[in-house]
Amino acid sequence: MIAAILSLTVLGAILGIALGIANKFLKVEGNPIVDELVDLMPGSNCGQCGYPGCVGAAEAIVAGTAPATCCPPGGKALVSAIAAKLGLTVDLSALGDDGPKIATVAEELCIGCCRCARVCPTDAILGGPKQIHNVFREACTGCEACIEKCPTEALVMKPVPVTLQHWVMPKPRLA
Amino acid sequence: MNLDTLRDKLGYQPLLLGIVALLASGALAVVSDATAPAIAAAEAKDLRDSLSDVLPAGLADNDFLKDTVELDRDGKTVTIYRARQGEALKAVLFKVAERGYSGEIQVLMAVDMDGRTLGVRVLKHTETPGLGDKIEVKKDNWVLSFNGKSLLDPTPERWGVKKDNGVFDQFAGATITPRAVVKAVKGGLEFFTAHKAEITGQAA
Amino acid sequence: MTPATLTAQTVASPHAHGGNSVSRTMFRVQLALLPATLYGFWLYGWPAFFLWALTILSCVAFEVLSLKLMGTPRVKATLFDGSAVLTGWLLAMTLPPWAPWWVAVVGGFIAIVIGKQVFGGLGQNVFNPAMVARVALLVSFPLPLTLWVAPLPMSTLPTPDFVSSLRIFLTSLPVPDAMTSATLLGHAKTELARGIDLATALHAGPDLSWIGMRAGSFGESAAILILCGGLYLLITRVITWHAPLAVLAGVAIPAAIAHAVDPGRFLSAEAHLLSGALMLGAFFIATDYVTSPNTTTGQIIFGLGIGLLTWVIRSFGGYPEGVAFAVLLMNAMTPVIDRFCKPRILGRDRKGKPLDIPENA
Amino acid sequence: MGFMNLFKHFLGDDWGVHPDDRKRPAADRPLRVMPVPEKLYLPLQQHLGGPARPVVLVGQQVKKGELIAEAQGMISAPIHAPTSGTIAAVTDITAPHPSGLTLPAIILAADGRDEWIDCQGCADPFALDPVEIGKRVAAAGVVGLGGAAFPSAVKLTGAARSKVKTLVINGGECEPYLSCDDRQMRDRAADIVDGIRIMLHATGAREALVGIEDNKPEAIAAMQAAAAAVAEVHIRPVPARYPMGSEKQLVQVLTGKEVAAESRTFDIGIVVHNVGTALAVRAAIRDGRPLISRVVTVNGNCANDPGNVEVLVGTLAEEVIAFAGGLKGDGIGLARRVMGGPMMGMQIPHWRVPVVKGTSGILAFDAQEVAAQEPDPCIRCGSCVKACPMGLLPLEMSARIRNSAYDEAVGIGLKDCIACGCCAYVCPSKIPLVQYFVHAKGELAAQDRNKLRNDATKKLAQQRQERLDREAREKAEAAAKRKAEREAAAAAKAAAEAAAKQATETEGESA
Amino acid sequence: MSDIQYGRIIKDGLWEQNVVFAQMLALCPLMAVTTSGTNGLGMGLASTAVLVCANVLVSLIRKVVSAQVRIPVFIVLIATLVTIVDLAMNAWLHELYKVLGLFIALIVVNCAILGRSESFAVKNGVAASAVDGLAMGLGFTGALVLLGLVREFLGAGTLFAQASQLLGPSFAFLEVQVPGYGGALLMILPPGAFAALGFLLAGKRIIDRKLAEREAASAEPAAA
Repeated sequence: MIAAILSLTVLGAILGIALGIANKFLKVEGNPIVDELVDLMPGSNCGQCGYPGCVGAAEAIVAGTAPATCCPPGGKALVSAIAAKLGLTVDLSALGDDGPKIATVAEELCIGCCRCARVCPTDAILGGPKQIHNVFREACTGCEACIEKCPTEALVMKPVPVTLQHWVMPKPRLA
Repeated sequence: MNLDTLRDKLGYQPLLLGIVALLASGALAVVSDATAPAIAAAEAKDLRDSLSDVLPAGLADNDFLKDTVELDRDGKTVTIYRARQGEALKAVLFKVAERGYSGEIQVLMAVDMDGRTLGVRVLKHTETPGLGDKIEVKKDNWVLSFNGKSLLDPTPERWGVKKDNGVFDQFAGATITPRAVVKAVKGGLEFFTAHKAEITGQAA
Repeated sequence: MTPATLTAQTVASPHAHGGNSVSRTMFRVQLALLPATLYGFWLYGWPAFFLWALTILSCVAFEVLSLKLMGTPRVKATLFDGSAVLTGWLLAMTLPPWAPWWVAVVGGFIAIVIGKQVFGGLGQNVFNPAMVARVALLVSFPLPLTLWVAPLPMSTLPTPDFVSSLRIFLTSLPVPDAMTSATLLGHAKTELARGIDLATALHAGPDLSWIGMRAGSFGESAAILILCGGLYLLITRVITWHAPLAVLAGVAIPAAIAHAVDPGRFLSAEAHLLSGALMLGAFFIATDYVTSPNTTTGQIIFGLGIGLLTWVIRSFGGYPEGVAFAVLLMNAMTPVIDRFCKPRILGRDRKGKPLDIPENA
Repeated sequence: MGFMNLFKHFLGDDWGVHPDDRKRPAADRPLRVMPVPEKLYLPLQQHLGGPARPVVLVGQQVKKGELIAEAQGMISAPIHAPTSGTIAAVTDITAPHPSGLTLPAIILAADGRDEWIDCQGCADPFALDPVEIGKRVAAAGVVGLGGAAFPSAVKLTGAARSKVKTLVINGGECEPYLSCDDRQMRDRAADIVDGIRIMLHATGAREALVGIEDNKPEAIAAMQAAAAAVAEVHIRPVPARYPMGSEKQLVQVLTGKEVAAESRTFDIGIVVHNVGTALAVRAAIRDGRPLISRVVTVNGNCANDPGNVEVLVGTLAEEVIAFAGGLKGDGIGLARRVMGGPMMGMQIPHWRVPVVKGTSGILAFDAQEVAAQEPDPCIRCGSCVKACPMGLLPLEMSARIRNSAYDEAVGIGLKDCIACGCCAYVCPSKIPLVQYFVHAKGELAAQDRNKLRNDATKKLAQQRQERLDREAREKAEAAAKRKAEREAAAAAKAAAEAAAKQATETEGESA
Repeated sequence: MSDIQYGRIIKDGLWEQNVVFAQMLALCPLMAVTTSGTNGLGMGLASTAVLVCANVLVSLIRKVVSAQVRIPVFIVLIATLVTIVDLAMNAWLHELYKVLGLFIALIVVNCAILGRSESFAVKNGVAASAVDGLAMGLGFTGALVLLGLVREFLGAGTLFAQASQLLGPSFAFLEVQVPGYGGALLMILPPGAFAALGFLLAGKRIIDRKLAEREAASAEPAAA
């Protein structure tokens, strides 16, 4: 009986040492999943999510304090990618997303004030003072940061036009 | 003392696990000690109950659990319990086993000194429920049909199920199970006949 | 015209179709089953017909019920693809000819609801529904499922007329002993278990017959007619030869070897080939599209597996017949076989690496 | 299905499909030449690669064969005026594409005179340097006429560079309904053989193998007669089986060599060209004429008078059909409009779509021909696996794409799919397999584009941050500098004052 | 820890987070034991006892246990508890032990118990953990009994066979035998357990959906 008690106790102590050592030496620093999410995100640090940049949002999503749907420029595609990565179920229908949008300048309204160009996180708006501005379609991430800065409402979000190069054959309807 | 800082210290883990193991094994030791006599008593009662199941009431007045002899049968030790009335040996009880449809069937049988079965019970089996489990006395009276049978009654070629021209019934849909039990009982009787001298202790 | 209105109806190539369809395939299989079925009616009389009709009917009924419960919009289209009828038909072929009515109904439920719809309906089931039902029935109700009636033209008793047939079918009264008979496999198993040599046992036992003059399931008896149906399917390209031939070989080869070694213990290859559900299994069950591998190599492995397992179960197992168990076991292996037997992609080696470019081409 | 096919089926050597070829009677009707239409619509991208850039202005007069748009980039082709006339507009028109989207095009109003510019022909092409031939072919805007429209000059010069030994000429024309190559081989066999010889010269190949499906006996006979005197050109009948005209399959049947995945025929010393391309190369070299017309098959149950028509590139399909006899009952019963063949061609939304360089057929199908039906669930019959000429598992790929597991589909061979349509053709459940694959390929390309875009965005954001930091730093530095200057000035001033004070003090002291 | 909603915990244990029907845990004892309603009941009650004790103990020591060794500690605790229950039953409830004996040891590997320790007891107070253990245990018992009854009824045509052996002779009235029905043996065999569990799971989902619909329907006029 004594032998049984002793052996179990010693076994427990030895296993405890092993676990303690394992914990010391096999610790994983940082959270690799955050880096993976950052890779998925638009990366413009536009701040619409309310977190300090895309890294902040990724950390918040992993921690569970922010919903996967918090990134408007990422749209539906980003939400489903995040959901797949984290194994979440997200109600996509609630997300009023009708495809990616970009900012466009209504040339007759633009007064060339340069305010929009100053806030654009990707320098996608081009134009000097007193000149009509233009948006680089390829550089705009659709973050909408410029929209409220425009004094004349010359900037509007419009869906990205579908071209032959960007067209994708629709998925067949499910049988 | 701050537990939070202490918990991550290297020495804390073996200490904690060691204490838990100590407490657990200690508790088990206490409980085991406390229950051992009760368990032994209950198990002895079980065995006595099942033995007296096959033994007709009033046949024995000794504590046949204590009056045993151990014999070797095909490399396995068989414990034989002897029931006596006064000094006269009235019956012996022992277990036999046979492969059934799915695994071993353990049969307990009581044999009187003339080589007649006094009773047969299936102790343990893994036969298909609802099909082969009619060998249990709880489910069916079938095992009672062995009562009073001996190696000469019926004759050896009639020691089988009806399908094999024997005298014992088989159940619908299952032939293998009753066949195994019949074989076990027959084997038990043969074993008894072969070792009668040793069992009764006359050889010794 | 705006692009939006145009993109609504985009259709990819090809703009032509070979004309094959699910219902045509199912119809051809049923056509191939017809000769053996009609012959079965003649052998076993009206009860066999009732069993056949009710099995199919209950399969179709459970199919409709499941589709309705699941709210599938395409009830009619799914129903008329003929797959439920075929499942019921195949199941009926493997049942004892005089099985009572409730066997047909319970069988239909197991085949369609548990064997097929629970997995997601046509094309999604892992196991052959008819075989699932056959095995479930056999395990659940061993008694009525192992009661074989001798073919009537062979029996001494007169053929039951329509009314008494209906009574046999609906009341599940025990069949008179004079009409029952053991199957060859069952007889061999019982005698072997008693320790009687096969050579002696088969003297008194049932004969082998290419034309079904022996006890057995209602649709399996006439090996020759099943074979004809199978050949029809081969010629119309509904099936390929790989799986059936592999099944037959898988049984015949080990059987022939074992029989040569110990004829007193093992049945001959011929006895195995002409017994039980082997022919039906080889041509109609092992070739089931849904539950068999996609590639020809896979089908050969699958068929050999069924054959070998059938022989093992028949020779060493608890049940006298093993085709249904063997099919289910190999069905479970199908995804694995499919994973490892892939066709070689043109321009790549078997592992999927691009071929080496020859130096001096 | 002949007996041989059944035998092959039993052996398992059964890739591809044997569709009813429906080539006759259209193939047997003589070639008709369509007159110049009023207006020609010339999309700037009629070929694989970068779109051409217009070099004409609206209102400018051009002559037949004049360059109106130049090639842009390494892989591209120029476009020439198919007739003389005035440039009416440069605008967007409906593209010959299943999406029904628009693409930019030059619209040319014909003046009816059909005046050629001066063509610089060459009497003896074999005296020309192969590189020069390549340049002339490129300048003539010749692209592969089999359907893919890959710029031919790129292939010719590439073949010469990689020391190709065998030139395979694709006369397979395995697509049902189409007979434009068949017709040209019957009518212009000598010219084709001449074109092949020029190509042999240009590529440096030693021999040319012309593969022609055995369902075109007349074409085989004509070509054999024309090539009888040319030792290095061999006419090789091949069994009629779709997709025999696919590059990798034809090369394997003709030479027994297998083109490795992710590489090209060059790597095994072979280059493949279409018979129509041979004619276009001949015209470009011998006559100096650019590619401005092609032969198109008009066919389908709805076509009144099926046959082959030689039309100018840029002619609307509508006008081609009208010239070729119109539609039965003015299009009643028309179920689908297709450009190209039935197996790989594309559905077009209406007939006002121009014929481009790669257009091989204009097909008007009735409902019975397209056999469009609601798809049934997959029954895993494996027909598609047997039919796939590439050895893929279409049913497995489509199941994965259905669940949007595109990467898994790539893992089991999606990238090797040639979209030939055999799988969908044989599928008893009528599952639009090719549509799944095309969708997945598009989706993957879109994902790649998105990734590139994301990376670019990150770079932009980073650059902006650096710029802002730099500006802030410069500002701070400037401020610091100014401050330092100010302080220095103040210190100097103070020092001067102190000095002055001291001076006065000392003066006073000394005084 | 004052805002613990006991109603919530009980509802979770019995239905929403039911060990079997929602979490799909403890399937091994589930399949092995549920050949009859009686077996299911016995196993369920024994598991409940262990579950409550384990939850209470884990909750008591939760502040002392460090993350690195918590799993071995919990396992040792649970194994000890089960062994004590096993010994005690063998000694003092011998008749019951004869029915359930084989299955008691199985409770050690019942992942539901470690699961509750890990997910609930280690984060909550003693009282809440005890309630959670009880609710989860009763939910588990309910599932076992239900599955046992279904299998028993379909497979053997009886209900609560041998209940009097477990609960005492006064419960003999529970034992029901369907006359004239031999039973489908498959349901008693392991495949039958899977099939029956599958249908019960489907049933729970249907009920949940109906409940959600009713909730939505009753919530709508309130919102409007």
